[in-house]
Amino acid sequence: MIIIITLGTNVGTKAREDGRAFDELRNLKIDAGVLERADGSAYLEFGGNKILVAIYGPKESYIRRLQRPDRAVIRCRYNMAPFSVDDRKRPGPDRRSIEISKITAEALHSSVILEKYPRSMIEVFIEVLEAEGGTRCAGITAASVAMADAGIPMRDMVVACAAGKVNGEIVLDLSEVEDKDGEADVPVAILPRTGQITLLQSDGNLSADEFEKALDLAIKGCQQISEVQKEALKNRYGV
Amino acid sequence: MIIIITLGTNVGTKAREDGRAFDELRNLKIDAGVLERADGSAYLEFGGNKILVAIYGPKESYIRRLQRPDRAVIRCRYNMAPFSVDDRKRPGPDRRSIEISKITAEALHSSVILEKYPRSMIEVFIEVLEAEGGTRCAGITAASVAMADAGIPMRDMVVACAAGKVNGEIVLDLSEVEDKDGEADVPVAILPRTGQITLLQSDGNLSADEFEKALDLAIKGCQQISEVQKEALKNRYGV
Amino acid sequence: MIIIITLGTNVGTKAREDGRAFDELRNLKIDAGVLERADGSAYLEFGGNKILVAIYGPKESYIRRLQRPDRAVIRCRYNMAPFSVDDRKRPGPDRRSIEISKITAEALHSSVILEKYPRSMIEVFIEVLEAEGGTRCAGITAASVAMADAGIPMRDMVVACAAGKVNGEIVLDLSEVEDKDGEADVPVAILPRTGQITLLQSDGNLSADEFEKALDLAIKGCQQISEVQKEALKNRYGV
Amino acid sequence: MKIVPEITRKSITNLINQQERVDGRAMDEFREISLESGIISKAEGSARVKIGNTQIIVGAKPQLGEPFPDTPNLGVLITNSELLPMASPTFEPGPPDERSVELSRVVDRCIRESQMVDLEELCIIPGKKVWMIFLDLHILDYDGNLMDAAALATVAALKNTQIPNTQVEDNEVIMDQEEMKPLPLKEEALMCTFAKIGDELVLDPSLDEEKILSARLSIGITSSGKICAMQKGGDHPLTKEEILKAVKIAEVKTQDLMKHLE
Amino acid sequence: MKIVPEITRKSITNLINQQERVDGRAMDEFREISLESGIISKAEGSARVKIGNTQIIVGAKPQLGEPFPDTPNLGVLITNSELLPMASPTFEPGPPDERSVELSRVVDRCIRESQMVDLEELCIIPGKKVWMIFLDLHILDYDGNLMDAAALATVAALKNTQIPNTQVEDNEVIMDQEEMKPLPLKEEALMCTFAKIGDELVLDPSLDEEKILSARLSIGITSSGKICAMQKGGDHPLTKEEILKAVKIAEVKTQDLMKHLE
Amino acid sequence: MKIVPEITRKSITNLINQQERVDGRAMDEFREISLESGIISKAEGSARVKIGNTQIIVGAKPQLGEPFPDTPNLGVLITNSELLPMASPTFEPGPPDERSVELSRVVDRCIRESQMVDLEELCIIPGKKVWMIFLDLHILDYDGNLMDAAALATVAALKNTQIPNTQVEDNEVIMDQEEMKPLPLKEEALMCTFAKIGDELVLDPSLDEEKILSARLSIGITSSGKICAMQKGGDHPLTKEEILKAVKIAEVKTQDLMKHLE
Repeated sequence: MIIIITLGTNVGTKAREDGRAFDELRNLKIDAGVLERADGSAYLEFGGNKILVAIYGPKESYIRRLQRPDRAVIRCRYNMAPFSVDDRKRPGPDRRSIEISKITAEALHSSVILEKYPRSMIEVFIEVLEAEGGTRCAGITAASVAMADAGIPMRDMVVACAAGKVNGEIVLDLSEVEDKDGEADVPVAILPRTGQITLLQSDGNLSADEFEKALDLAIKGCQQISEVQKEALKNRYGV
Repeated sequence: MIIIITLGTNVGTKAREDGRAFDELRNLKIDAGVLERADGSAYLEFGGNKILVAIYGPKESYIRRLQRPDRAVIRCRYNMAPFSVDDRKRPGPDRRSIEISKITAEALHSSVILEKYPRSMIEVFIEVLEAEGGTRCAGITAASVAMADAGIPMRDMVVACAAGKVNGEIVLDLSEVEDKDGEADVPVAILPRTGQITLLQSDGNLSADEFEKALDLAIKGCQQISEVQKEALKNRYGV
Repeated sequence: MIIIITLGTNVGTKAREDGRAFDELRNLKIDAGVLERADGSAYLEFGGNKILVAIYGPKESYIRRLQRPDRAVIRCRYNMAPFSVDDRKRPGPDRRSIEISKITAEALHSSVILEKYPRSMIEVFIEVLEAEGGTRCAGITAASVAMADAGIPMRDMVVACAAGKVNGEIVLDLSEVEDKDGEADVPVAILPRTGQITLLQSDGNLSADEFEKALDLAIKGCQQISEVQKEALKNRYGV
Repeated sequence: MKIVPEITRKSITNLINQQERVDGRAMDEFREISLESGIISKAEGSARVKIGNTQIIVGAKPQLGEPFPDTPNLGVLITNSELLPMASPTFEPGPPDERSVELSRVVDRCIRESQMVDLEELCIIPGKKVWMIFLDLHILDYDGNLMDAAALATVAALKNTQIPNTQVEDNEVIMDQEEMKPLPLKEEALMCTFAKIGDELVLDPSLDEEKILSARLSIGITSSGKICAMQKGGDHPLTKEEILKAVKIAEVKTQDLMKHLE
Repeated sequence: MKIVPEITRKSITNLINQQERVDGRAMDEFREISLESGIISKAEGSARVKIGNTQIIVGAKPQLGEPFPDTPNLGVLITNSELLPMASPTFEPGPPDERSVELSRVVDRCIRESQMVDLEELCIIPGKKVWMIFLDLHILDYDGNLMDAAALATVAALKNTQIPNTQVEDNEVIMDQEEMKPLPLKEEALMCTFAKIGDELVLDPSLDEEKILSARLSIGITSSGKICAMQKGGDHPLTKEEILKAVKIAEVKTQDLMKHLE
Repeated sequence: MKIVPEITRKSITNLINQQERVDGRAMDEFREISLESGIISKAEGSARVKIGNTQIIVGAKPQLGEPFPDTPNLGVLITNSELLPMASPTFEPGPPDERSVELSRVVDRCIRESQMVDLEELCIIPGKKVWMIFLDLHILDYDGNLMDAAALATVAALKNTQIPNTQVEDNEVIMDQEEMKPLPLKEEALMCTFAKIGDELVLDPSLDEEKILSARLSIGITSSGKICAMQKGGDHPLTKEEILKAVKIAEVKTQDLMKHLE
């Protein structure tokens, strides 16, 4: 493998494998309204990640024990295509996807005006078509756009991004290689209007200071991505 | 293995492994009403195949989403006994049996006067006790007899038989060896009164002419088997 | 492995591996009311066995097809912890635990005044935390204490104990080693007030005389254990 | 769940309390039994048993496999039963339920503890290769007393089973499918099942009797008269006297049953 | 279950009986088709196909494995399809249901029987190591006629598939991920699906047409014009004449479809 | 789903907004904690932890196995949790649900990222044989805050774990069950969990508090003070300030918790 050393914009930071600055996001593209059958949908490419999200609902909850008398519930299914990773993934949920589905639903919860739809259900299907590090954040970002595309009333559009520690440096938006070889990964989702945090994980070893730095950096990344989300909806609806 | 070359009736055809003429069926025997608990049943031996079918219903559909307001539905479960094949088959449905169950239910559908039983369900259980090529057709043939034995009103009695291509020849009713070594297999089910086709598959390589020839041959086979079905009911009910 | 030959009380019997007399139980300890959330609970140590039982109910039966219009039903789940045996046991039910769950529910049935709770359900959860021979009997014994702790009205407290044949002798309460190397094992549960038998199995080779002897010995063992059950409730409730 | 009209329950019970049964049998009488062996050509062993209208086919299939780590010198028996939905409106497709598991485990214990199959003879390379005998109990029609029918069919299938000759060369097993030999068998064992109804025990309960029994007792007895398996079922108790009485009857009846195996 | 308002059913049927379709297509006309290959970098082969709004991605991934015992010299194809719940409100998460199983099995037979993939070339060490090609059909948007879209996407993905070069040294397989070669392919085969509605057959049924069809017929045809797969579906019969007519149309239309592969 | 009467919700919340808790604890105070190690003789490592009425047993069992292909020199940790139905009326039998999966995955990350277990020392033959340590978290009584109880019990079980000595001769592993040695451990790490209720964060939420929390934050900290794991839960957000405040408290409280391990 050849390590590409790019100088260019990397002012004041150690080189990252793909030449990005410490606070630089990978290329990002979001399209809203890409599926026919779903009530809302979005397609996102983020570095090597390719993610498709469909929303169904609000509709009557067919799982009675999940019904809430005063609001809708969000059900999420994060799924990786068998061909999305180097070694074929067996179809069906595994422990990782079950956990991500849970925290994704929680991350989206406070952004949606669920009280408008008592006893109903909103289903979020996240398909990772190709994975290259950071799929859970990319899934959340795309899910918000799909939710808006479905016309579901929202307080804000949740947006997610990770920061982490790689080669001793706190950097934004870890690629697959950085995630694997790095020291820590901190995925964060926020409500951009208030800056409140709706998803937070940390995996790896960080001092309290490093953690705070990573958290700040991730929040900045979220704010940049938030603009791309809005752009996607503008492109679709001309709003 | 010794190949038995019989001359006898094989006029004008290449010899088949078991000495049959190209348009000759294997030995066939059908008995109706062989089980106590089922509402209808039939037992069939066809060459080395041994097949038992039970019918339950029409009865209230316990699977609500399968209910139809204007008619009964047919549910079929085709199952091979673990000891029915050379290498023990693991119990439970596999992909092959799921597909056969689906197309068997579809093959039987138009023969039964389902409109008489709205919201209800007819269950067809096909057990392959021993398999020697052609079990899906044999199962359909036996299922029709069992359906009649259950006293369910029918427009006609569906009957099934395969034809195929073996050693370059179009032949009727492939045995297990012929199915395995042959070039193509075409299972067909018909409504004998009208000649209409309710099941059709083709597996292997055939020219359009060969396909038509195989289809014609299978239909002829079906008509012969239809007589044995009627005989079975006559033996049981003296009609 | 060193075989410890104890003489002491083994009057008139061949030595058992752990030095017990032929009619001697292992050390037994029962505590009632050990869990917070369950409606009733008990913890039992019997030789090397450590067993925890929880009771939930009587409560509305959520499985409609198990409802009985005139009484409650008992559902039992016997489960071994993965770490309870030498080679880690995979989590989840296996055939052995399914059978034991069934006969445990049957063994408890006639002791409980089920008619008081039509359409409802009593759930018995038996967790084997450590297993050293005789867990099914120990589970039943503990379950009765937990049932009493739950305040469920009972006719009697079922108690269970095994006898068996080891080295040609009929002995009481087989340890794990005796069960494995022995000739036969006869688990028995009784209603101590009437001496009636609610669970009986026999596994191994016994003459009719040996079987009767084993049955008598097991019943005697049950009666001794019954006293410890009562003691446990007295310790808990001062009755 | 099995709900029986109260009037049926009463009439059957009253008859039995007068030592009579609905179908005219004696308290300790089996229904008509038929047994055919070798009915499935593709199975190395097979048998069909009918007791009354209850009908079971058992197929035996040997397969090369590894022994269990704790018994490196013994072949393996694996008993599986399928309560086919065709056999009863109360049987459902899917993984074996507790009735099915109990049936196969009790039959398995009866066979295993009687030491009928010489498992040592089924070892080919100790610790590495042994014969595994898969016994599949296929329940086709359920009209009561599966246990005794299953045990009889299983033993008949085992007696009918052929396994290929094997030779070991350079740690490789050479299997000769042309030269088959019978499974090495020792004792035989069969089961007798009793139902307690009213104050009586009846042998070989029919479906109607099973539905109203208060307790069930199945007893496995070997050809040399040893008790090799026992299983009580049912929600209600038995007395010690009832159990010992059932053992006595089973000792006699098992020898009768064994005639079907000849 | 798919319930269609009677009025929709009637209007579609009436149109078709007059040789017209709701979307203006001819009886034997496909909707717009688009095909992109190589869209998933991590898959050794991939393609996305849209037929109308129906959208499918197929990924192909080779993996070293063991051959089946009865074909020791052949590589292995494994076809799996996921009717993703995102694709339709009627698709549910969980193990493949009968629709999904039928879809992947029919596509698998079409590929297999056309002998498109040279399975012998996929054998590395006979009886020990072969390439297994996993074909995963990911259904993203369901607007009718999955069968033809799936076959087209699968063939395109296979044509796009690269496998690593392998060498065998001392019975060990050395795989060179740097040096990839295309999958060894021979013939091609695609499928055409017809729906019987009213008295007519229509090609490439849309979702609304599928919901009211009385019978369905899918026909797989190779580049050399052989029929390699056929599958009737639906609850109602077809006549022999209808089947032969469909074969004739499919022979022509398959050659048109093949242009998308170039 | 957890429905709490509005009045309970309000009374707990009001108290907490006044810096008080129903059970009289301080905002940053754990309930009573007890820990016993080595309670299961058949497990090579075990511990029981009670925090308040929450009760968990963790058993550790080593087993020989193969390493993951991408880490051929490392042993394997496998963490599994069972939310036993005995522990709560809301826990159901069956495969682990999302709560159970989250619990075991977060505890696993805390242990793994702290590099507590020296996985290199668990490698026996690189690429072939390593120790796999199965950690089974058995939840017996659920009265809130499973996370911290599970982490504490898991670390205690690991500290209590013995593995057999192994030697490699001719590529065969010889295991000496008589000579056991402690698991090679480095750092320790434990978790502190906070619930946001009203406007406040409370440490170690009881069940009643968990039922009404708006957000949850679990923080894993090593003996050397590093943050090794973090997991937010709950449907509502946290502010950055709340998170940093929780980290500060956790840094102190973890060191207190570690005393239970001595």
